[in-house]
Amino acid sequence: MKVGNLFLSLLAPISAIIFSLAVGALVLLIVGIDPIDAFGQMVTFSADSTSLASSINKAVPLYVSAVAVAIGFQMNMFNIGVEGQYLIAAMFAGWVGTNVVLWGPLHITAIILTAVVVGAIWAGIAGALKVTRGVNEVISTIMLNFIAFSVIAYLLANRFAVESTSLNLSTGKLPESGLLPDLNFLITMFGFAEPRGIAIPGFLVIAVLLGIGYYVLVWRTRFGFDLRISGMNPGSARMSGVNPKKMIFYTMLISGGVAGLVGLSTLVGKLGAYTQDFPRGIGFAGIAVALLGRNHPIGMALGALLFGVMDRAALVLKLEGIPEEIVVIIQGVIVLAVVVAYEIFGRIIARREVRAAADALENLDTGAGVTA
Amino acid sequence: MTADLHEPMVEAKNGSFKWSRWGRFLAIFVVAMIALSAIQEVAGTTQLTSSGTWGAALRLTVPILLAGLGGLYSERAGVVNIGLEGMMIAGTWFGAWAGWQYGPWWGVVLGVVGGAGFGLIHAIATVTFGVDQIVSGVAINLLAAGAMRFLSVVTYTIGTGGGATQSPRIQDFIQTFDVPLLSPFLQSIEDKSWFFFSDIAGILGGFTTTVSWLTVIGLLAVPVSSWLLWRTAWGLRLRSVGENPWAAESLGVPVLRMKYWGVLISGGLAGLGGAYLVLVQAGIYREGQTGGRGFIGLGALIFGNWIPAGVLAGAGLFGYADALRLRQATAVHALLLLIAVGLVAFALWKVYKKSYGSAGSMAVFAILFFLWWLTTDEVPTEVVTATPYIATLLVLSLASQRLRMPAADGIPYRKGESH
Amino acid sequence: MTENDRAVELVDITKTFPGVIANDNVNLSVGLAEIHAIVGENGAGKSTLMNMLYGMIVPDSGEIRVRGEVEHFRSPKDAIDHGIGMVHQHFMLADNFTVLENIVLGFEPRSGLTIDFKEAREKIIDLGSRYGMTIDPNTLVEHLSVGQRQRVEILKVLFRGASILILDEPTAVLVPQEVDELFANLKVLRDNGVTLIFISHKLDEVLSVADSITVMRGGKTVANVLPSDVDAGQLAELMVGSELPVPETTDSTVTDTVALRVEGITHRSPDGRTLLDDVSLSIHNGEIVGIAGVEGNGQSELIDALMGVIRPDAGSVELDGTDISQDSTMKRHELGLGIIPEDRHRQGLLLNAPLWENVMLGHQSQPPFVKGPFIDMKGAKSATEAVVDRFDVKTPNINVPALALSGGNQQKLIVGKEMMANPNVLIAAHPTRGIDVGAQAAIWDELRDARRAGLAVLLISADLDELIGLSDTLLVIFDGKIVASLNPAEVTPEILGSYMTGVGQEVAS
Amino acid sequence: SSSSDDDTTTTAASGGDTATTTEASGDDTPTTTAAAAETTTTAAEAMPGEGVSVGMAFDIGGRGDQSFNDSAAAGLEKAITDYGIDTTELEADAGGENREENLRLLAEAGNQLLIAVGFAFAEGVTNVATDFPDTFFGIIDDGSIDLPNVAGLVFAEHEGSALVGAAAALKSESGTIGFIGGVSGFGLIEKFQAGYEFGAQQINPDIEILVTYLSAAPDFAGFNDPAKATESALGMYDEGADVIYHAAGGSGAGLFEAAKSFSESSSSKVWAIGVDSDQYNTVDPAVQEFILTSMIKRVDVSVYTTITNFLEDNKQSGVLVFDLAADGVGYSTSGGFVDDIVDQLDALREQIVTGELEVPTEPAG
Ligand SMILES: Nc1ncnc2c1ncn2[C@@H]1O[C@H](COP(=O)(O)OP(=O)(O)OP(=O)(O)O)[C@@H](O)[C@H]1O
Ligand SMILES: Nc1ncnc2c1ncn2[C@@H]1O[C@H](COP(=O)(O)OP(=O)(O)OP(=O)(O)O)[C@@H](O)[C@H]1O
Ligand SMILES: [Mg+2]
Ligand SMILES: [Mg+2]
Repeated sequence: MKVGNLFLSLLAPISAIIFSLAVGALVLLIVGIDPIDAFGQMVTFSADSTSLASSINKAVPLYVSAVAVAIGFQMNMFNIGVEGQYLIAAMFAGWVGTNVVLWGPLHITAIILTAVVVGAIWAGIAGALKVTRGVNEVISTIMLNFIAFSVIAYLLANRFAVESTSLNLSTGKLPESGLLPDLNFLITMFGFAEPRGIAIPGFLVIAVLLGIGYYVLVWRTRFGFDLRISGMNPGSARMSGVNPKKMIFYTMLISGGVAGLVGLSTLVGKLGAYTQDFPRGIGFAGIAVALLGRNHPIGMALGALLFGVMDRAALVLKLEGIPEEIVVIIQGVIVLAVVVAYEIFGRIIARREVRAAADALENLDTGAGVTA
Repeated sequence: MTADLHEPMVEAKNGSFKWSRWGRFLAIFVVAMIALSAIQEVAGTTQLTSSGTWGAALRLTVPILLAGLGGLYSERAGVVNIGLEGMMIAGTWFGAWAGWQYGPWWGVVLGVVGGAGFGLIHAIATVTFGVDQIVSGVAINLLAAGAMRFLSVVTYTIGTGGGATQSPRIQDFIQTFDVPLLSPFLQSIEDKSWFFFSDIAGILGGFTTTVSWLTVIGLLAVPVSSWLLWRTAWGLRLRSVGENPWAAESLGVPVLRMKYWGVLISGGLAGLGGAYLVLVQAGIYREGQTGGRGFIGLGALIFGNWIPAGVLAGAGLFGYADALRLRQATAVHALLLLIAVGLVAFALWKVYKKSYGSAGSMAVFAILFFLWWLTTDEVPTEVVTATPYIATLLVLSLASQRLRMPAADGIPYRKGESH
Repeated sequence: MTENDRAVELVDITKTFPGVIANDNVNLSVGLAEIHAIVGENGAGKSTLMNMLYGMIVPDSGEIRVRGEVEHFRSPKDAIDHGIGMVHQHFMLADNFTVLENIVLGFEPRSGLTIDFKEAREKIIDLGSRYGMTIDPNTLVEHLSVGQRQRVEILKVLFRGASILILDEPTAVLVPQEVDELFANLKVLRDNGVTLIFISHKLDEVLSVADSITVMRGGKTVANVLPSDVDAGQLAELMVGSELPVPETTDSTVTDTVALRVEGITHRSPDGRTLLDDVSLSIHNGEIVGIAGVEGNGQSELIDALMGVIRPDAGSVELDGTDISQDSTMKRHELGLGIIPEDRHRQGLLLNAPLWENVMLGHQSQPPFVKGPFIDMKGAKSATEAVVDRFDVKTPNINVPALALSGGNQQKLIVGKEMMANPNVLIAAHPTRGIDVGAQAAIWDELRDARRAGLAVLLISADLDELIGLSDTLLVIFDGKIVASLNPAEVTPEILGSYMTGVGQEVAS
Repeated sequence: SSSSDDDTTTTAASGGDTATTTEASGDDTPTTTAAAAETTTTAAEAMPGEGVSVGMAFDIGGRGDQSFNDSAAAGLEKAITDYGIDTTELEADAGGENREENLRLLAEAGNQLLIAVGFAFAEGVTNVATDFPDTFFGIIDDGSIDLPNVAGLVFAEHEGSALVGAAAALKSESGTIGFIGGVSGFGLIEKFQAGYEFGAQQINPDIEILVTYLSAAPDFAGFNDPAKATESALGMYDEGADVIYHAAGGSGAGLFEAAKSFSESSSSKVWAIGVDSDQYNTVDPAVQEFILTSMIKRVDVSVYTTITNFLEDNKQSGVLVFDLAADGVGYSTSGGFVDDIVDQLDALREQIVTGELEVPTEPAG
């Protein structure tokens, strides 16, 4: 029974991915490109240590973003504002990192804390508005995203950017103590070639810890229980003694705090500064990954990696003269297909559970004479 | 809030035409106009009421309005649509492509079809499969952007004057017209620079000079939507599905079909908004052209309390603020004074309503805005670009208790499974 | 009787849901212009049967005949087209619509392209005055009382010119006076040639108004009788297959210690309406205090105020002598205040969560459910096993989601987890609502046992028999005020009803 | 010099003008020949670039953006025709996250010369150039990299803008002109504005200049929102401006539409000034007549020059400034609308080239 359901749950994302690849193949066929060749190129290309490192590099921020979104999902809240939260957090973290120099580990800690706090504050605005004024968080976080862009624009140009001949406005470069070392030994120790030019980010460790922390917090602590039940049924949660307003606010704070970390793998990794062209769009992609992984820490890790691999593999398409936008289409379709698939399989599972319970009852009834 | 909570125009109450209501509107309008004229005098600009500003405001309003109305149909049918931005993007691309190939009116048609196409996807996901509506909307925004880029790569190849990120120029625009007699007459009054009268002439002039037919269509969508949704059987059924689909189902209303209608029309209107951008203003498709207008439309929808006239008010506010800053960045500065005066008026009203607490906070804000106006010469671009978003947040936080969204908005519905 | 005088015939109807045979070869025959009652326990399949007649559900097999013709309804629209209308167990109204909009929906009179509001209004007013159900068509439904809403539901059906009217438990939410009014209306309708099918659990009602009665049990029709041929006892036996259990308190166990004291609680809604007006009461250990009242007269607010879910504008709550007015809901749970909430789906359960998490609800701050900040899964699961065992919750195991349980078993789970937590004071709101007779009796036994052991209970119920039978003291709440304190041994449902509707004059003691 | 498309190239090619190299690299070579070699070879000879592979990494938008990327592509195309080089192209994805990866792929693929189109590549070029010391890099619009194998190709946009500013002032009858910037806040577009204002004031010190930016970085929507440019331009024309210069990338199309519709509805002709490429030649014929001139930023020249230098084994690192003197910037004469003021413009050009006038890079005030 259990195994059957697990199988069904896995079948959902797998069938969605297959469906999306089929859609992608169809689109390629229509414009006269051999999809087998295209996908084959992608596969071959992604199978080396550089591609692996690159994929992980892309996956780490996606994963963190997905966790931030998932925390909101756990209590039926949509933090669409991860995008704004991580950008503004990364900017402040970059600024603090160059202006406040502390002893080694303290320095990096200060940077990370800054990002967490700024992300939490920005999300906290939406939380506070929801709690005190009943403002729907979807709309307020969308608005806060745009406002964040303006704030970043103003602060970066007028306050935070260092003098430079480059047009790419940037906070100062973080000193060595503000950076995390790479983890390429993870690849080389197995005898594979050192990835070229791209490293497995040291932030991976923090991402893994984050995933574990997320799991423990949500499923193993009373706080997580309160959080989940507030999402499942606010009325029951409230009657049981949980203050849903507080939970909403805390959830937004935590989600925002995690969102603040999204940009850090880039900030304290390779880039070492917050620049005008700091990677965008990870907040929105994080929503997709959270959906793909069903808010489960391992599911999301796989989802993030899948997106990371696809992004990396897309590079080869252009080299081969194939429009790489096909990858974006496939990703979009995956997201839609996966939620549809979960919905369908979810219903099948629920129906099976109810029936199983009913069957079991029948056995009970006919079995021992259990009566009131 | 500008709009009533419940559209009470179900009927004109037993023939007693609502003079009192119109009289009140008129009085408020005149007072507001005089205040506006006075503020302009003090701030030393004429842009607040010039026909140019109002014409631009109109054009900048319409795409937001159409997106907002799109959201209206969908949400009135109980389906949240944050995929409006993606549907609008589809509208820009298809509008441009068909406009380029077959002429502007075909652009309009295909823009609508393109938007509705993504509406269809949203409907299939949310209505048929019961997928979370926000999730589907987010996915549609991602998908639409990628798909349009792909289409551009495939169609606007080198040599057409377009490319991966833009279309060739659309040869013909949607035609524009001046209202005969009225337009020149208003122009002449506006040119006289009379206090108050020229201001009114300017505003009216904006509505009567070089007006695109598509603008007319966009504006007509407001009363037509009111009529459709509140006067016809179809509209009643559509709204019933957003209020209580189980009740609707029990009365034989085809709930799923009505939801499909709502979401399809939603996509179509958002697509029309996209086509408008291309065929009235820009003359070209450009990647990223929608620039968040779909989201602002969503803001306008909430601002407008899910009522067509309210959506117009919300979209108009954003359009006006944008027009002002685009045409004369310095004029935005005068807006600070306008806001201060508006807040004072609101505070007085609150005092009259004996709500001293909010009157007090309004007064504080009024003073802050006044000081801001007094101590600065211009408003930073960054602040100005954020204005519509800040405005939406402010309205939501000040008025969210008074907003009433359709009761079953966002709640998945499955046939035969009552709550 | 000839074939022709049959308004509705349902022949060998079968319908199964996953795991349940809701209707098992059911037969039903309803004559023209008669009031036909269908009685049966919860879950007997009454609603399911009616939903099939109304086209909401398609039967797996069997035949539906309307006025002698075989029909295949695919949707309510088909049924409506054949003159069938239904008033559902749960009202089907859009709150933000006017009465008029609710009534015309789906059957809009048109003039040109628009709805002919004038004609609709006239027709509604006309129907209302003809059947004594006047109502202003322009009011928003959200402003209507329960009785008025029901009128709207009936008008909705009449507006469509229905000649066959199904009413699913129309009296469940009404007070006795309203019930009388409704029955008077039904008789007028019948005399005008309308066929009425109505579902009820309340046998007295059925006997007083029905022309013919069909009894269902366990998805089957077990009897078709005339009211003149049976009495309530016989009918009850047909329904449950055995003697109907009666709630009944044995000797008083009331002690002198006050367990819960409520002093002058007043609460207003944001728009200024008074929801609770100076409510005071006290409950001793070993006492059950019942609160009678029509739904919506402040019961929910009283519960919320006691539980700390809302903060009343004035008044205090004392538990075992300590003032808990400022304590959080969680703290009140910890201090031994238990709650069986009014609406188990909205306030008592997590339908998608496993049973053991449901049992944690309300106790998640205390052992055996937690160890420090962490959840103690082992402790929680063994506590759940204990509840399931002792309260005979029928479930395959404790990891199934709550939605897999039947309503009665869900309720037993809730009652069980609250009782097992050994509260000092239990607020029991509708503890047996919507559950079948067997489970009902079991819960009553548990309450009585706990009372004997010294538990103080505040019992809030819509079931007057339950209130009268279990309570040591009976209070009546009307319009947010306690308007009467009665001795359950002396009171009748009729007297109670008059206080509940504000007609009774006795001042609260 | 008059600068229709062909003209400028030949001028640059034959004139042997020099691009000044700043001392940033600390290299010994202060000057560089920015001109294309006179290798417009006859078909019989072997092409000098055969076997040489050049990679180009476009920024977001890539080929077909009718702007910056296209201009770079044009330089590459010309080099292919003239030298027969092999080329590989990649473009950044929509989020701009894979710039460095693209560069690295191109480097790994064995390209000897890599050209990165846009300042956003700075970080990537720095990293990849360090890892591939034997590969030579050119990066457009960035002068911040100090590596022996990187050439920063920067432009004196302010100088070119000064010329079109002067043209605007000369052509303006109302004494009011306008400037529409795409995105404020990162310094580049302000350079255009500063030069434009300076040039206009050289002609008419009292001239009124209206300025609007469509968005502020990092919101780059202002480069892609023609509708806003249209409204902004109409506002300026209403205010009496009769010439408007845009530095707003893809939004510029909106300016041209505004010029057309305003001219048609008010029956007094107003002008628009294009940017980056000779927009007279790339826009639709319907709006050509409103394009007074364009400030040309010869990204194509910079690309072509870099390739030429490379083939001549003249790998100049450091910053190569493509200024007026080097014909790296200029103005266009297509359409013939500025024929009557060419003399005045050339005089101004002369003053700037000789250093007599120094054009500011930041707007006054
Ligand atoms: N949609 C459904 N899915 C699964 N089971 C259902 C569904 N509807 C009803 N049932 C089950 O069918 C049986 C009959 O239910 P029904 O609602 O017809 O009972 P009822 O006689 O109307 O009871 P009540 O007196 O509580 O209204 C019950 O066991 C119920 O749980
Ligand atoms: N006057 C009208 N205004 C708006 N929509 C209408 C109008 N008349 C019909 N429709 C819509 O057109 C569709 C088909 O119309 P038709 O009149 O056949 O509906 P119907 O379902 O048969 O309604 P009825 O049962 O009231 O006759 C329906 O969706 C209906 O809501
Ligand atoms: Mg039932
Ligand atoms: Mg029932």
